[in-house]
Amino acid sequence: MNSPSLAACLIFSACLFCTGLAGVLLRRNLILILAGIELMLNAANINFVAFWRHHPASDDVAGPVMVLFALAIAAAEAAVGLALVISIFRHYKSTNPETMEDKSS
Amino acid sequence: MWFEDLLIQIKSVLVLNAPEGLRPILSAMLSATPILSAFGGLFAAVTLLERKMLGRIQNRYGPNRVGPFGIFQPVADGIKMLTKEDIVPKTADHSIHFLAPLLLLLTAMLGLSVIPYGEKLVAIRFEAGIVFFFAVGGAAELAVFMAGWASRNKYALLGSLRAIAQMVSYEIPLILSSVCVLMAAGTLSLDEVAKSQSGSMLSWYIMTPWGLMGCVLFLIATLAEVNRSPFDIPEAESELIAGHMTEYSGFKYAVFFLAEFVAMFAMCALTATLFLGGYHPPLPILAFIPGPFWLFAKLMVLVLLFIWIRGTMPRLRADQLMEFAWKFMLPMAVINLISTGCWIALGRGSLGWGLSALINLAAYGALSRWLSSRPNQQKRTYRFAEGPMHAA
Amino acid sequence: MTTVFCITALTTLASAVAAMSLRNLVHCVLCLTVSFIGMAMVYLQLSSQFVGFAQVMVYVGAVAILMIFALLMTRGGQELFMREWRPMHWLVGGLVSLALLAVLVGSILQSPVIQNTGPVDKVERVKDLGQSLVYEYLLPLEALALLLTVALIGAALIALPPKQYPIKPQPRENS
Amino acid sequence: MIGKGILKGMMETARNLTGSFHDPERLTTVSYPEEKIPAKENARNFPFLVYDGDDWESGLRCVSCQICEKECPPQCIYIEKDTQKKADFLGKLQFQPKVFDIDVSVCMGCQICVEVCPFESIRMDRDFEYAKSDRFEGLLLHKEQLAKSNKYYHQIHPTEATETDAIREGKRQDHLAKERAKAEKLAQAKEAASKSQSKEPNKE
Repeated sequence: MNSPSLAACLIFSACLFCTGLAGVLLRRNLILILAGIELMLNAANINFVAFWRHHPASDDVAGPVMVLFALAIAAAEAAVGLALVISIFRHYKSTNPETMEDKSS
Repeated sequence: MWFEDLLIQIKSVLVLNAPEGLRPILSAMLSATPILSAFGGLFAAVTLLERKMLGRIQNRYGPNRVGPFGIFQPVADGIKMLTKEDIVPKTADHSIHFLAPLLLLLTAMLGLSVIPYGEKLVAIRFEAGIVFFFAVGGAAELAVFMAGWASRNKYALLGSLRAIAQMVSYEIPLILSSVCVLMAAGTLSLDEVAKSQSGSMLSWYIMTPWGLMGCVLFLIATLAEVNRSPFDIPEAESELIAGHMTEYSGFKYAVFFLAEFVAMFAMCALTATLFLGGYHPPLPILAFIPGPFWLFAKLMVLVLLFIWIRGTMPRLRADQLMEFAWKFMLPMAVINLISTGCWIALGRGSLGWGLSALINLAAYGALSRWLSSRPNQQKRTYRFAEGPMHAA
Repeated sequence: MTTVFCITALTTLASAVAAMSLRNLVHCVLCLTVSFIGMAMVYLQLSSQFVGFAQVMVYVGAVAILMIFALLMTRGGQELFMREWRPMHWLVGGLVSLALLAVLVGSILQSPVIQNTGPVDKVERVKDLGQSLVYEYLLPLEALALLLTVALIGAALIALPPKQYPIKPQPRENS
Repeated sequence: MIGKGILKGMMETARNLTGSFHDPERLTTVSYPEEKIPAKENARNFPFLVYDGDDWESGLRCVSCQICEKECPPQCIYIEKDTQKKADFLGKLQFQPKVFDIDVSVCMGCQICVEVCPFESIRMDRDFEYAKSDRFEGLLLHKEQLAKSNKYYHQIHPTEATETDAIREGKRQDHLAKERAKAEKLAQAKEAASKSQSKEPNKE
């Protein structure tokens, strides 16, 4: 099975990363900002696997292992992040980061 | 063996006579077609069998009008479903409303592709086959949500959220109870798991204490995962008017049913592969009967068990369902992992067998004692039906 | 570069762009799910099965569902961003990410790594993966287990309603 | 132990399942159009009109008093009075119904018409096979379809029919007694009159 070349994978992941970044910069909803962060994490993961795939050393599995760790961390991040979003929503009645202001003042 | 060789011969003749460019597609289609048609036929047969059996359990005959003993009832049902009007709510999200049943069917059918039907009959030989199975099974939750959300109906949304909560909760004990088999077999590939149980019935994993417990836990979680009674809260007809299927009619509704049944078959096939020796006959001398037959026989036994359970048990309340998942299934599955570890560490002999049985029995006894002593497990008194108000 | 990869990559990118720009938030999450699945297919093409399946399991089976639940629980507070359309904002944000993209692509195309290496014939074996997880990377694995436990408990605690908990069981009086 | 109750229940249903093949006690359902369970005596669903004797038109008990029409909650009875009076079983002259329709698609079987009928004319039937291909005309029952003989009434509800007969017999006896009393009174009055007539000349 012929796999995609390294350059193609890297450009693909760069595009994904920039899409995620644009989402984080432009969207005005905390959940979608989290989604953008997830996209950027995933783009980085693709790079790990692509470099592992094209590396001459045949017996190490560092790339996939790294991705597995990143997956687990991303899952933990999503869980805590979304819990935070929910508690922020409960406090401010909004998920727009721009409308949040210090209520105590 | 001869049966599998025959099938493989037929397929290779057909593929080799095709033009070069078409071969991969033709090969994939030739692998997929028998599986899909076999399970489609099984779907028709099991709908009839289920209604017949439920009828017998409830002192009825079941369908007996269309054809002798009602055997053409599935055909009549199919014609009825196909000719019904397909109604889509005006405010529904049309594309998602259309995609949801197809996605659900897709996830159910993809699971069938990694089941080993015989020593050489595996549609896709993945090294991490069981991970694939659970991964595509996880996408079913998304399909259910799409169906419920796209309908723009409160009942549908509530039903789908309940379904997702239930499926997510029961996925954990499901995977944990299958992990004990993977530990014992030392592989993630389903055909390796089936191969490790060759020989007589005694080498099936259900014959060990952890295997028995794992099988029971797996079956219970399967019931919840495919929304079968008594865990059919998502489609509770009497309270949620069929949950996420409320706004579906005609053919799409039939597709939902097909998906549910195919998911059930896939889960039963997985149970048979993991715990009941897969395509191996119960006795070595019966090996002249081909492997697919044995797998389907085991699958049918499990399906009959499911129908029997459906005919027996009432529906669980939503909170009881969650409590059962998190307070009984999850600890029991984790303890079962420990007992599997003991069995493997003690050399898979009788000593390990005894210790494993001891751990499981002690855990089961302690858990059931703890659960049944909890205040919400006491006998309920119904204030208005049997309380002092009623007496007065 | 094969056609299969092209199709997958384009679908993934298109759905990622859709996920970041659609108005309806549920559509956004569904598109995001499609792009997660596309990434899993890219992993499969890079011959690393287990990672691809784990990706589907974690992202489609868990993260997407979690996002949908969060979305439905924070309804009523969702501002549709098109309503407050600010061209300057979008221009600046878009330019920043496009500039980053240009820098990244330029450096990728210039780097000596992509000239030197062709694809190596290797397949990820699940057994190797597992062995290296429990021998080589045992400490990170344990740390990860701890992290996941903490995240589970922490997420549950953060998302709990602040006042109503612990819910006192109402004494069941016989009236 | 968790699961004991489940196993018990499963055993019960398994007994039902296997028993349904040999034990008639466990298969109480019958295949309906081919075999029917004999109806219970008190089974009732729609009203019908009772007539005495053999000719339904002359023996109809109904006198078109229209009480049932007024009392019917879903208003499914429609009655038109005839223009001429006929003698009823007591010999009184009464109006007979020219039109008596019951729309059984509307009727809810409440039996209020039976309760209020002072002439024991309307009673409940137990025939339930009313399925028709025409749901408007076919389910609107006319006088000739509704009229059923007292013999039929005895067949379907023997106890009740006997009671009804007893009531009617009582009414007839009362009527006869009244007639007799009237006749006696009349006779007495006549006698008295004739006596007084005969006395009168004596007086003078």
